[in-house]
Amino acid sequence: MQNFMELKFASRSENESFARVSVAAFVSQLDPTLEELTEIKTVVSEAVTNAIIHGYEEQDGQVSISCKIIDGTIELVIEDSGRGIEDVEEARQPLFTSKPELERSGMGFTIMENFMDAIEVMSQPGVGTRVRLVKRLKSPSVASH
Amino acid sequence: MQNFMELKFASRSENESFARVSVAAFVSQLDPTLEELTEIKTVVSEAVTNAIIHGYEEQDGQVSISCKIIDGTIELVIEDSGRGIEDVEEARQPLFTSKPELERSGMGFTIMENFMDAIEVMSQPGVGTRVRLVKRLKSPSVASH
Amino acid sequence: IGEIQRFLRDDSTVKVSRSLKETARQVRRTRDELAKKLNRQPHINEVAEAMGMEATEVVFALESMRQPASIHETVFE
Ligand SMILES: Nc1ncnc2c1ncn2[C@@H]1O[C@H](COP(=O)(O)OP(=O)(O)O)[C@@H](O)[C@H]1O
Ligand SMILES: Nc1ncnc2c1ncn2[C@@H]1O[C@H](COP(=O)(O)OP(=O)(O)O)[C@@H](O)[C@H]1O
Ligand SMILES: [Mg+2]
Ligand SMILES: [Mg+2]
Repeated sequence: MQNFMELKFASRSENESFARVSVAAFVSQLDPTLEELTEIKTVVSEAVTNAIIHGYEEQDGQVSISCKIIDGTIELVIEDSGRGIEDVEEARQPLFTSKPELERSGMGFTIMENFMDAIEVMSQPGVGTRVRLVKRLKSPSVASH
Repeated sequence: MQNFMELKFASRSENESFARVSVAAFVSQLDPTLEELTEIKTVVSEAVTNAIIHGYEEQDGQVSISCKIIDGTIELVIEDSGRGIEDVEEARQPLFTSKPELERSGMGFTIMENFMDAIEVMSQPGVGTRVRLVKRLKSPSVASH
Repeated sequence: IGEIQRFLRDDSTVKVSRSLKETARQVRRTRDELAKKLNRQPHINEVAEAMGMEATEVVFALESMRQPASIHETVFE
């Protein structure tokens, strides 16, 4: 079973919840557990928020999400054409944030790492950021036996 | 207030529900009534189903939806690069269907017309079909934000 | 058996399809109550506020009412 979708939207904070639910609606064709879906939604929320507040610094821009389902595996790519990240290594450290004034926790990348099976961050200053995330659903769930 | 989103997905019937949720989630920022939301979801269903079963005749293809919000008005464009429609005039007639064997009602375009304020159908045989729909929400938002 | 299963349920075992249907039932109840109280169709934000949920999540839950029951559900209900 293979399926895909792509989503593009204005980098406005009101679109975060729309993006999260859209991805949730798409992956729910795999009938994940509540926990798995919550993890995916949280990850989308973190990556999209990063694109909006760090990538575009709340200026006009476009965020894209692509989602592929290949058998039970979900591949998510969240992209922006914003300011990019100088030092990806450093940015991915737990608690690192370049915007402490916004009361960011610096845990976005750590959460993505924890909830997904694989994460790849590609970024170029002045060009943009691309986060690729992979999650394999554990199936079948205990409840169905 | 202006906002936009774009959606692309595989022409598979399981994506109809995803498309409905995405569009409805996006337009819910305008705080429609549940009735208006149902109308919008129904219209998305009809147009997406047409693209999948008539445009691509259930073969692999890509359906796109774009949604713009300008003040209280919603503009939806649903597109496919499928077989197209020979005679749009005829296709839009109530009860007309080219697939009576599938127990189609022939009421898709009529429903779109009824639930939306404006509809434009552009189609070219062998190239594809583009349905543009506009809806202005009637009831002003009452909930506090 | 239903009792035991309800007891055993937690987020790591309960399927989204089932959980959404439960939420959707509550959304419908809330919608009907609001419609009665306000004497008009409620707006999505009114329902969302009454449920303590985001509007987009209400939309998502409502969609589950439309989908055919999964095999798991048929077996257990
Ligand atoms: N899309 C992005 N564009 C530019 N910078 C980013 C992006 N995503 C993350 N960053 C940088 O990585 C840092 C760490 O991100 P994260 O772990 O989500 O923490 P937080 O968002 O709380 O700062 C951010 O503070 C920011 O400097
Ligand atoms: N996207 C499309 N691509 C090709 N043909 C289409 C498309 N949408 C509609 N049509 C044609 O228009 C007719 C009428 O559509 P509709 O009113 O939705 O009725 P139904 O889908 O029940 O046939 C269809 O039977 C089909 O021939
Ligand atoms: Mg972050
Ligand atoms: Mg139709």
